[in-house]
Amino acid sequence: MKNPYLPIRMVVKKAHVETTDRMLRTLELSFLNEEDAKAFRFIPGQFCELSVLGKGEAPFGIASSPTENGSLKFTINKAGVVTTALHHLEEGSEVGIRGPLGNAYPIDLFKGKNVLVIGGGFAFTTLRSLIVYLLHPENRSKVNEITVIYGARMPGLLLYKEELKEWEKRSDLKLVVTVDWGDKDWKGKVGLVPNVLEEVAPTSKNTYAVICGPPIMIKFTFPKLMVLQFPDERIYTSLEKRMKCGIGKCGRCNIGHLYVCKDGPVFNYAQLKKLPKDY
Amino acid sequence: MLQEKIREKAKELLEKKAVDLVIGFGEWTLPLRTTPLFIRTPEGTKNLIWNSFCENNLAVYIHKFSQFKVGIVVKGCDARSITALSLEKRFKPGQLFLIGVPCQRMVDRRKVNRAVKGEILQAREEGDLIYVKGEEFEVSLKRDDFLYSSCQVCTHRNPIHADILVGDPVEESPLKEPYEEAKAFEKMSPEERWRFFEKETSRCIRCYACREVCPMCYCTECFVDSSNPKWIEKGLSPSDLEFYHIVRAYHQTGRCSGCGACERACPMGIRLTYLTQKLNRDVKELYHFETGIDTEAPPPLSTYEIEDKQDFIK
Amino acid sequence: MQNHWEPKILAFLCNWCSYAGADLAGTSRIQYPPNIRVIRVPCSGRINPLFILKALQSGIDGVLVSGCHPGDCHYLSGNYIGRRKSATLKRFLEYLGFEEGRVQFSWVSAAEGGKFSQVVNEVTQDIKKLGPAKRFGKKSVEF
Amino acid sequence: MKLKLDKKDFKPFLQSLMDEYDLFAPVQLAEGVSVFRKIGHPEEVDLSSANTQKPAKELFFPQSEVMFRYEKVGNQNQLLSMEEEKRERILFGARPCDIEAISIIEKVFVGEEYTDVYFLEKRMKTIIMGLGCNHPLSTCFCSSAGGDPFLRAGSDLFFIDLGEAYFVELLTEKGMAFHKNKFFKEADPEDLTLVKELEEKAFEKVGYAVPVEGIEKRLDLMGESSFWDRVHEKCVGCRICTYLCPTCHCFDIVDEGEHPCGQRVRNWDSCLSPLYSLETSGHNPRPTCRERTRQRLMHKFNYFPKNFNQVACVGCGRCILYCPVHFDIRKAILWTSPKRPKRYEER
Repeated sequence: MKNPYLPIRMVVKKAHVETTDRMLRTLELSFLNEEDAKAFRFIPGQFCELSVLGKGEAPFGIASSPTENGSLKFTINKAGVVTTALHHLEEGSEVGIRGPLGNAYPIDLFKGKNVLVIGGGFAFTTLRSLIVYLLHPENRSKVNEITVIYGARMPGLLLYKEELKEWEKRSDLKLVVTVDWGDKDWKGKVGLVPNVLEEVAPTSKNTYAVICGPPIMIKFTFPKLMVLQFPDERIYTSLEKRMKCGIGKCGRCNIGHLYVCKDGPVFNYAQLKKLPKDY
Repeated sequence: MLQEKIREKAKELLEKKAVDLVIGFGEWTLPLRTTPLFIRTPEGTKNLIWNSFCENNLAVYIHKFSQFKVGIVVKGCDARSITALSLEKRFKPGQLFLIGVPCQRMVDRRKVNRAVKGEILQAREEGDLIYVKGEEFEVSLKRDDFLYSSCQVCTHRNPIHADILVGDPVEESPLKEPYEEAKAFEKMSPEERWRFFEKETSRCIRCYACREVCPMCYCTECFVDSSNPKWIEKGLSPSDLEFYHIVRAYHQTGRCSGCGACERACPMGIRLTYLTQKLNRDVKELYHFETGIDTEAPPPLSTYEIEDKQDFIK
Repeated sequence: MQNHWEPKILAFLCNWCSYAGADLAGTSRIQYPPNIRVIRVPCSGRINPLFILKALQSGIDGVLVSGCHPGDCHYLSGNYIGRRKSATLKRFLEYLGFEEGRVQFSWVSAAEGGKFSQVVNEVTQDIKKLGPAKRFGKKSVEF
Repeated sequence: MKLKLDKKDFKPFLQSLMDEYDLFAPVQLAEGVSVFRKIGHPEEVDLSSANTQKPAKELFFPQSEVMFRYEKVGNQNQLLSMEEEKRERILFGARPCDIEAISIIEKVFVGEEYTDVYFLEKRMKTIIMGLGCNHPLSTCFCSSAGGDPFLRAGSDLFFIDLGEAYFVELLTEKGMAFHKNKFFKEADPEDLTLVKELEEKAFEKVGYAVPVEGIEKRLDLMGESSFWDRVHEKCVGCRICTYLCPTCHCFDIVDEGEHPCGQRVRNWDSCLSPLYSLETSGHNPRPTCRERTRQRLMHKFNYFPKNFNQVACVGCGRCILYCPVHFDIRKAILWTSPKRPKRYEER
C-alpha cells in the first residue's frame, strides 16, 4: 500500500529570487526518479507539501503548468522555519515533495467561456499555472477571451516579470498589471486591484472569474464582482490555511465540515457563503 | 454564612455596575466539585456557592477577561497570585475587585474517591464532616483527613489585599510544617530524587493543563511552543518531558503562590507542588521574599541586593 | 572505553570580563584543559536557564557560567541579577537530583587569566569525578 | 459462540496469549492512573478502573509516532519508513466506547483516496478483546451517543465479568480462531441469564438522558449563536479533553533532529491550542477560546456527522471527569436542545 506521508525525491534545478525585497524565491524542481515524473499528473490550482528534512513540511501551490513538462515550479515566501530553509537551498540540493494535493481550478467548466483572472501579490502562483495552461496552443482554443488583472504593492514585488512582458505582447490575452505605488520607471497602471477591476469592467456574461490574493484584496474585490453581476457560482478562489498532512487526516484546515486540503483549496463563492467564517 | 455574603457582595457590585462580571464558584454536575461561574446579572448571583470543593484558582481568568472590570472570588492563595500579577502589571489598577474569602482549606477529591469503593454519586459537607454516598455505601469522612497537601502547609489562608473580606479571618496555623513536601524530598539521595522526578514526569501527556490553569503562566508564547528557536521537541521523549517540567516550575521562581492548581489539574496525577515548594522555600530563605504578600516589593528575580549570597560562585 | 572519556564542558563567558580573562590566559600562555567550549554572551545576566538545560540535554557533561565580579558589571547590575538566577537554578537542579557540580559559576575579571585557568581546571576535575552526564541527556537518534 | 473462562484460569490465559501475541491491556501507572500498555507479565493487568485515563486509541494512533527516519548523505536523502508492525497484537480489556471510537477514527484514517498506513497496519494486526461495562460511571452516556455498555461491534472477542468467571463471545473470524483455546469452556444457560441481568442493570444506569440525537441539525442553526460566547468562558485552553478523548484524532507533523539524520514524527495535537491553527503570517482563523471551543464541539457533533453520518463522541465521559475546570460536555449538548433554559447562567 502506498504511504501518502512519504515524500518523493526532487532536486532543485534552478532557483531565483523574484522580487526586490528578496522575500520571494522561485524554485524549479525536477524529479529524481523517472517513475515519479511519469506518475505525477496535476491540474492548475493543486498544491504540494514541500519538505526540507530536519526543518519540516509546508504546503505550496504549484506555480508551473502541467504543460511545462519535466519540472515543477514553486514560489516561496520567506516567513517561517521551512520557508527560510527553502530559501537557503542551493541548486542541486534535494527536496521532498508530496502531491499533487487538493482539488483544482474547474478547467472543464471554462470550455467555451471567458476567463477573468484576478491576482494580488504572491498569491499569483497558481494563477500563473492556470494562465500558462490556458495559453498553451492545445488549450487556447478551448476558452474564449482571457483577461488577467494582476496587482502588487510595488513594481519590484511583481512575480514572473519576464513572462508578464511576454504576455503583454500577446493578442489573445488581455493583461492589466497594476501597482499600489509606482516608481519613476513604472509606466503601467497605478491603483488597487478592486478599483482597476471596476475600471476594466470585464463582462460577466459567459465568464468565470478566478481570484487569488491577500484577504483584504478579496474582501474588496467580491463586491465589485457582484456589481459586474458575476453569479456566486462562477467566482472561484483558492484558500490557504495552516496545513500539515494535506490529505484530510490531521484536522486543522477545516472550514466547517470541509477540509481546505482535501475538499479545496479551490472553492466558489457560493460554497464559501455557506461555510463558517473560520478562515 | 460565607456563601450568603459572597452572593450579597457580588449582587451589590453588579447592581451598582461597579463590575461587568463576577467570577466565582458554582455547582455543576459532579459531586465533590465546583466550577468557575461568570455572573453578569444581579439575579445570577444566587448560583454562587462556597464550600470545601472550590479548588480552582480563579485568578487565571483575569487574562481572559482583561477587557472587563471583574469582581473575583479569591481564597488566600488566589489573592496572592493576583498581587504577584499586579507586580507584573497584568491588569489596570481598579480593574479588579477582590472578594476575599478566608479559606477553610480545600478537600482533595481524589483522596476522598480513594477512601471509598465504588463511585461517589452524592457528597455534602456539614461542619467538619463530608458525607459521601454511592450506590452501595453512605459514609461520613473527617474533612481534615482529605485536604490538599498544598492546603495543609498553607500559611496565608486569609486573602491579603482583598478589596473586601467576607466573614471573619481564620487563624493562620498550618497543619503541617511549611514546605513540608520539599523538606521531605530533600532528605532523599540525589539518585532517588532524580528517579522520582523521572517517574513522575514519565506519565506526562503534554496536555499543558498545569500551565494553563496557572495564573502566572501567561506568556504569549511559551518556550515549548516556540519553533524558532526550538527548545524542545513536541513528542514524549523522557528528556523533553523533564525539560518541560523543570522550566515550567523554574519559571515560577518567586511567582508561585503555592495554590497547587497545577497538581490538581493534572489528569495523570503527576506530583508537581513539591517542585514549586522548593523554589518558594529557596526564595524565602535567600531573599526573604514570599509571593503575593507585599504589593511593592519587586519580584525577587528582577532585583538584587549587593549582599546576596554568593558562596557557590568560584 | 571509559578511560578515554573526556568531559565536554560548555562555558558561558561574559563579553567584558570572563571572556577577556580567557583571552588573557591564552595570550599569557597559561595552560588549561581543552575540555571547555566557550560561548560568549554579553553579560552573565543574559544567561537564560534554558541555555543551561539545553546544553545538558544536548549531551554536555558540565556547564560553567562566568561573569564579572560584583560591582564590575559593564551593565552595572547584570551580574547581580544573574547571581540570583544562578543561585536559584543551581539549588533547583540539585534538588531535582542533578549532581552537585554539573553546573558551576565563577567570577573572572579581564585581568585574571590565571584565575580563569584555575577555574577551568577545577571544573574539569569536578566533572571528571562525576563522570559522563547520564540523567537528562537525550538519546541520540538510533539507526 | 458462547464460552466462558474461569477467573482462576485468567492469568494463565493471558500468559498463553502473550506467548503468541503482543498483549496490550490496562496497567496502573500510579494510584488511580491507568493506561493501555504492552504487558510483560499477567500480574500487570489491572481491570479495576472503569476506563483508563488515556483511551485505547493510543495503540493505533500513538501520541508520538515516528513516521520515517531520514539520513542525509551529501546532497542525497535516504528515507527509512517505519510503518511495519512486526507481531500480531491483542488489545485486551478495552471498553465498548473505546472500541467504537477506533472505528470512528478509522473512518477518517482509512479513506477512499488516501489511507493512513500507520493506523491501518496497526489496526489489521490487532485482535480486539472487548470487555463489557458492568458498572458504568455516572459520567458515562454511551447509550445516548449511539453505543451501549455491552456493544459488541468492533470486538473480535467480547468478555463479560460474571464474578467467578468471564463470559466469552467469539464474534468475528479473528475471534473464532480462539475457540480451541484450552482455557475456554462451554457456557452454562445460567451464565446467559446472568449476562442478561448485568446488561439490563447497566443499560438502566446509563440511560438516554443526553439529547445527542438530532444534534447535527440543531447545531446547523447555531453557528453564530450567543451560546458560543458563554460556553467557552471557563475553558482555560488545556488539551486534556482532546488528548483523553477516544475519538479525537488531530495530529501535528514535525521533524526531530536536524541533518544529517533525524526523524519525522507525528504527535497528537489539539484544536484547543492557539498554535493549532496559527498561520506563519500571524493570522489565526480561530483566534480566541470561543472559536476553538466551538470548533471542538462543532467538529464532534456537526461537521463529523456531515461527513460520516455519526457523531464523533462515544460518551465515555473522560472529558467530564478530567477537566480541571469541570466543563461538562453533556451540559453543552443539553444546551442545544429545545429544553434549554433562557439564559446560560441558569442552566
